[in-house]
Amino acid sequence: MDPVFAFLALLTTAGAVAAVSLRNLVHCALCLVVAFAGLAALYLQLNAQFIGFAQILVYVGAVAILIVFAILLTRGSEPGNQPILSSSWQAGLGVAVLVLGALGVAVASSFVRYYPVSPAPQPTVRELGEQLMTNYVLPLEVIGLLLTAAMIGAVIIAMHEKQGPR
Amino acid sequence: MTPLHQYLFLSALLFGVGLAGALTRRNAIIVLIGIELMLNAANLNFIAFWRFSRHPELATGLMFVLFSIGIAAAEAAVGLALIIAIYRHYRTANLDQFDSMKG
Amino acid sequence: MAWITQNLWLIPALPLLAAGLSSLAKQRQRAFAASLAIGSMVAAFLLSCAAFVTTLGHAGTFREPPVNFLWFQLGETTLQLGWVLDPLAAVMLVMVSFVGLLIFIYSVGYMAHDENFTRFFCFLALFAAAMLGVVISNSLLLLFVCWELVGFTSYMLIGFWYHKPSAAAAAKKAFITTRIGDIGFFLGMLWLYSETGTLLFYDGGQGCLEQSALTKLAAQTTMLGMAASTGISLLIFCGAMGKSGQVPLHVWLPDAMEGPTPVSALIHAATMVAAGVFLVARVYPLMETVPANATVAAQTAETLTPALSLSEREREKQISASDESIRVEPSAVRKIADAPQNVLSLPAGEGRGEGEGQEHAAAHAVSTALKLVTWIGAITAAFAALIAVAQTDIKRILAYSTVSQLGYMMMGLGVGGVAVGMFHLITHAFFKALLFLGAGSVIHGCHDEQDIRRMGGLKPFLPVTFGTYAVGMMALAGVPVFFAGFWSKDDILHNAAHWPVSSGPFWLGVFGALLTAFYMTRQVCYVFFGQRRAGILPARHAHDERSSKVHSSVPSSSHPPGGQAGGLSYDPHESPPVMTTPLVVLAVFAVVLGFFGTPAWPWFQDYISGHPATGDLSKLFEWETSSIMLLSTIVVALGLSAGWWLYGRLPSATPEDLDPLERMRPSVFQVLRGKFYVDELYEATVIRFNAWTAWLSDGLDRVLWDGVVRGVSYLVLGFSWISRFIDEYLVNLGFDKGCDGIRGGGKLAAAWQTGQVQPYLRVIGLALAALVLLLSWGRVQ
Amino acid sequence: MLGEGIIKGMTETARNFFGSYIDSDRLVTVQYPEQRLPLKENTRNFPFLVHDGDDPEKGLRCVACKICEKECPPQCIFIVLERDEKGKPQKHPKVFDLDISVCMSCQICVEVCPFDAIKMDTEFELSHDDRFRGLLLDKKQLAKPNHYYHKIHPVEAAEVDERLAAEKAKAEAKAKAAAAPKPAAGPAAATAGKPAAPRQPVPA
Amino acid sequence: MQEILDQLFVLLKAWLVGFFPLPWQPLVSILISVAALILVFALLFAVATILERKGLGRIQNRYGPNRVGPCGFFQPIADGLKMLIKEDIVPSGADRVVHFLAPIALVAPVLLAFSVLPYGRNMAPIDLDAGIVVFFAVGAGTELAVFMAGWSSRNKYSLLGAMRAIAQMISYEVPLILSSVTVIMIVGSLRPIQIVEAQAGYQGWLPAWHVFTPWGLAGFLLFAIAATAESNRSPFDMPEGESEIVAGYFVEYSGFKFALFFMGEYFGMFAISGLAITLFLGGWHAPLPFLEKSIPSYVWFFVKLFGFIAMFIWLRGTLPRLRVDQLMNFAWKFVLPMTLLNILAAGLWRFLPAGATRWLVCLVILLGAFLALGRSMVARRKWSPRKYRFAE
Repeated sequence: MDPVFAFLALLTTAGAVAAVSLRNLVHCALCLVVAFAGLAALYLQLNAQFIGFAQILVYVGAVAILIVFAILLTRGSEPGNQPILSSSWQAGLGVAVLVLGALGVAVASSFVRYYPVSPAPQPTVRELGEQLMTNYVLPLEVIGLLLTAAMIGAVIIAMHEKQGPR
Repeated sequence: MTPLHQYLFLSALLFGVGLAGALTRRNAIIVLIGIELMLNAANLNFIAFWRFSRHPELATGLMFVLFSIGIAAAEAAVGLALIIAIYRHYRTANLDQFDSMKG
Repeated sequence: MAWITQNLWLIPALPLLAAGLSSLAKQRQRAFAASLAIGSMVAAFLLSCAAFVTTLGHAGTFREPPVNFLWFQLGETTLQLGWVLDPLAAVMLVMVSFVGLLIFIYSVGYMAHDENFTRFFCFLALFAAAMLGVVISNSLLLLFVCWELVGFTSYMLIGFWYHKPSAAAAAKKAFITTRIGDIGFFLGMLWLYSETGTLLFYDGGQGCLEQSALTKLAAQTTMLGMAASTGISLLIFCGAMGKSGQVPLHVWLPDAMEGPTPVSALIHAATMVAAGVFLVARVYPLMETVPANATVAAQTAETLTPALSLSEREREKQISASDESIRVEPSAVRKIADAPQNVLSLPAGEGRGEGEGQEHAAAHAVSTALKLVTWIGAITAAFAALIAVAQTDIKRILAYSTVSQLGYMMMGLGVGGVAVGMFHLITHAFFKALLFLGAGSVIHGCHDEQDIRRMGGLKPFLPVTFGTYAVGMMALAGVPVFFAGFWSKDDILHNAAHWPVSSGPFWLGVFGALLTAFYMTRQVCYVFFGQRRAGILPARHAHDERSSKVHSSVPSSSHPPGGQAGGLSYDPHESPPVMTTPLVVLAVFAVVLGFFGTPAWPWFQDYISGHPATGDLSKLFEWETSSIMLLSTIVVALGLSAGWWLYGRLPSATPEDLDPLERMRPSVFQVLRGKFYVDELYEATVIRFNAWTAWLSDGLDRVLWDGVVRGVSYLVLGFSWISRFIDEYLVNLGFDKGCDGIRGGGKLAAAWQTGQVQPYLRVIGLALAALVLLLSWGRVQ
Repeated sequence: MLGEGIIKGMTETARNFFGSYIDSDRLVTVQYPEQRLPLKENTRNFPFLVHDGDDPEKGLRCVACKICEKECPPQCIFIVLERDEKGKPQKHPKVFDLDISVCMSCQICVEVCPFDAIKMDTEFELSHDDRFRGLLLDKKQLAKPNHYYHKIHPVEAAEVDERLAAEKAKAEAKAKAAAAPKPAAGPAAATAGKPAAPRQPVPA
Repeated sequence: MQEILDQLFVLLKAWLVGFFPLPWQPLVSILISVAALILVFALLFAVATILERKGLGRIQNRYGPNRVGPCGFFQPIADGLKMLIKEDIVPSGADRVVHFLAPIALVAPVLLAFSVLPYGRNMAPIDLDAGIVVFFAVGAGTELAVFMAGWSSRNKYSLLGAMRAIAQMISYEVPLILSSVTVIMIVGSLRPIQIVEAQAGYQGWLPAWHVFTPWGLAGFLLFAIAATAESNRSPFDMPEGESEIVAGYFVEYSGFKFALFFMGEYFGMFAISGLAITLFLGGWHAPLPFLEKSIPSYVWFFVKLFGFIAMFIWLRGTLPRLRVDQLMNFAWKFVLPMTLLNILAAGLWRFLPAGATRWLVCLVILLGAFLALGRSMVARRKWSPRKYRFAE
């Protein structure tokens, strides 16, 4: 196994596991950032430069911050020593293991194990941009609309409701 | 060069971890984190398949991931806003207590 | 065609524009509104002068070709509007715009303290626009529209101080009373339209006042043997009666004096009330049309049946005649109708000039409508003059005098034709406006006192007002030779004396002239002579005319309390120049105008009727003319001296003093003071009948229609009872079982529905695992 | 317009920047160890002990009366009276310590001292690397000669000297009177006392 | 000779790398570049601090530090030594791990950002196709570091400071990126080297820099404003706000960790100035044609960088600190609309024929927008003379 890949896989997995298992929510969020960064590095390994940096820009720069803010905003009124796992966590874990097993079996039994390694593609940002502006222009527009709608929706949902005259 | 199936295993592992987090934790934010992890696992799959595809110049996988990242950002924003709104209502982020849709 | 004829619409349009603009002005932009209104009036006046000059110097029947245009078209029905410039319109234009302009200027001073100054000028300008529109219109419809606009603005202006209940009531009264007349007008208009298919007056031979239409109308007989033309004329005259305050619709005019004095002067003396006279003058050809069967009917026993049969027969004849030549010639009509030559001649053809030659022919030719006009006018003239004798309110006296003079005008129209009536209209407009404005000045000077019993001795205080007022009074009374009223009234009397139908109107007129001289003398004596009776009664604000009493405190500061103990003592003061200047100008005209219509030089009459102006001093001394003049001089002298004898000689000392007439004949005086109880009569008859009808229809609505509706609803209720029974006991029992079963199943299913996220997510995960396993297993196989 | 104020302010600061190089008057900073501002007449920092003459041990004006020790609000003065072999108190402090890390420069000790022995110093460069010992001044460190006092507070010192001289003269006259033969005591005292009385400074 | 001088460092690196065996060479090349970057920018940091202190002093009619070394120029060394020696205090309630990681997480991304800037001809440490994206991506990482520092200190001031800093940085990241989008649009590339090359050449005496176009000038000014806010420099230094929240997110840091924060802030300033130079000011190109060959390219880059530093110092010496609401209003109601309009202007510039027309159109759009929006920012309040209720 490639040592770089092994390191990154380990980092990512460790970050992911820590992100869902730590007690302190902020630590969870920070570990999630580690996992995201590891994924971005994996993308770079896979020659997807632009996607890798976009991953950092969006996930580390925006989503992680959002999560952190949400954590800070939803903290405080709960007692400290509650169990961190939900009431039916055994069943949930069982299902998760089942899904993992199923996916593992599926990958292991598939022909991709014997898939040839093709020469590394070198997609330039320009090519991506041209694709976006030609073949994918409709999805691009739709996603722009979606982002706008989501932003407005998020603002409205999270906005404080007007109190009556005090 | 790392073969494809290793990426796929890693992706499956990440997906499993994310799913486990989403299914076992009480805190809504951690559930959201788990969902983000699953989404990223899928993204990794796409990138890996693109890298090993016969026509990488078509950039299909890249495009898909690009849009997926955009949607994930929207999803995170709306999801967190919902969590905050719900928190403001129930004064808790504990998923076990959100059951007003109980049949 | 002259430029001014093409653009005659500008004359009303300019004040209209001013009204529109000043309605947008803020309340405090007083100078803007006033200057806009006055500026537009100046422009309108200049344009009117231009129009007037255009009509001068034409011999014969002069009329600029009217400017007509299509308003709208409904299927084959077309409605045309237009305007026309003829001497009648021109002289009215000049009069209205000039008097209006003077009154506008006067209002600047009079209304200076009113907070709604801007609104006032907006209304004034709108009124002027509507009135000018009435004058120029060449379509009965356009005339009617402007006519109603005039009525509306009059309503707004009378009720200008709407916070005073009396003003609001007066406005309402004026509006409703004139509407009653307008219904007649409207019906007449519809009738005219249905008969002739056009409402244009002049349309190159196609108009409703032109020969073809008139012939058609005259030939048509309706109920009671009247010709259509007679019916239409009478209906239209109803409108004129309402607007001009003829008996029995005169009641609104005195009450309308609740409005500001310039309004009284402008609307209820000079212009609006003259609109009725103008209307009659305008449709004069229609009015004087003698029905085709009139002479026959007069000759026969005046029974209905022969007249009807005769008329039918003759119409057939006429139709056959018109078949031969589509355009009916006057001669043919004359032959058929056996009518005098001038029956269908144009209104301008009438006048004093043709009195001698065709006298006996005219005796047969006086139409029913004109007879009615004459009689109504004469009765009104005498009746209103009688009431005026006993009134005490300065403006109310003038109002009744106006009614009386309007009666003269109507009588003049009836007996003498357009020129006679119009001449009196013009002179009256000037001197009555003068009198009203003078009264306004007096009121203004006396701090809103309107009761003549509380005035007295104002001559030294109000010199200009007194001088001009005296001129106006003498003009109204008809003091010989130097005053306009004398000549115009004399003209009417002259014509009345030669009226072939009856001499009643003449004597009524003479009686009215006597009374006019009498009550005007009485008023002047009360107001200007004698000793001051003001300020003796503290409660003198019974007639609280001004809304914002800005200057009520001013005299107390500028004039320290004088000798009169206990009372509010103040000195009456002369009005500012902006108010007196119009008075002087009007006074000049009140004198000068008369000389344009003397028997010796009947320029005005000639101008209206289109004759070349002739001057013949000898006419003045013909017995025919001079006898009437002498008579009226005697009458006026009698009235004046009686007035002076009763009021000037021994002026009453206090406001409580009884009127000398009252001392002599208390009962008669009470009747006169009570205005012959016409208002009370209406109260007891018309209004009570109206209330009773309303009560009746209310009861019908409640009992009859409500009963039907309720019955239907009870029926529906009964049906619903039955259907409910079926629903509850037959249908529902069957469903209840089924519903219970479904509910049980739903409960079972709902157990899966925990409402929490994670169980759902678990199910999705399970499904995913199953799917993946299924797919990969299938592939492995 | 937006940004006008910024431009105005930037020109102002730029003028300051370049002006400070051109016009040295703009720079008001005193380069302290090299340049010093002259101290004001009334400057005071911590007390010191005045001694007359050159010997700090002998000329010390302090008589160890301990008034200042009692009056000192933060109690930063510590005095031990000197005694000779027989235990007889000498009018001299054996120990006079003053802790300037405690002293609050209130000058009460100066006010109460009847002997004008303790005065306020202007010395302020007292930093020391030993935070306990270094700031505890003993008699030797505190004693400063009278001419030093004259140097730092010339007007005040002159007044004090005058007063002391007057008192001394008065005391001498008294002593002389006492030492003179008894019969002459009355008139002598009267003659000595009379001219001495107006010379006494009026206590403020 | 001039050629050699220009490529001096490139040749030096090649020569050094040549000593190593071939498989090691990429790694060695990277290491040399990294070492050079850290060295140069650490030195620049030292110079910048002393320059700033002296410059601020002069602006306030003071001398500034003038004791250590000639004219006080060894002051940074003394400061550095002091920082190294000082005790490292960690609050007892702090989250120790995060508290320790925060300064590292702050400095590391900024150093990464340095790696994509071209410092001279052939002198970009990494030639990336998506270089500008990399810059912004790693720039986004600093926000997290700020949060870590603020949150882990368990101090209300530091948490507030961190929140302010994050809000401010996120708000100004949008106009920052949008104003650089104009350049990317016009050049058609995200490669910094290509962007610099697009600005080569002269029109007469005027270099073909983007700043000499209407959209470029507007973009540059907007970029500069956003950069000032992004690097938390005065007048946008609310996150520090000594008068309100003591020192913001690094209240609880002392010693070398504090120095790292300090350094990170300066490095951020250098990096963003470098990006501004790359995007708008022609990178390493000389301002005048005859200087292009005679003076090495990297000199020009650093001259411009010093110009930027001087500008930052000047601004800091002039402008007072804004309020938080003013800052946010300014970002969302002025800078953001202006950048959007600027993109429009740049698009028009691209498609209109060259000549006076496009100058006029772009200028009208931008000036109109500036006047309208600026009016709305300025004419918000009219202060009337103060009225006293009781004193009068």
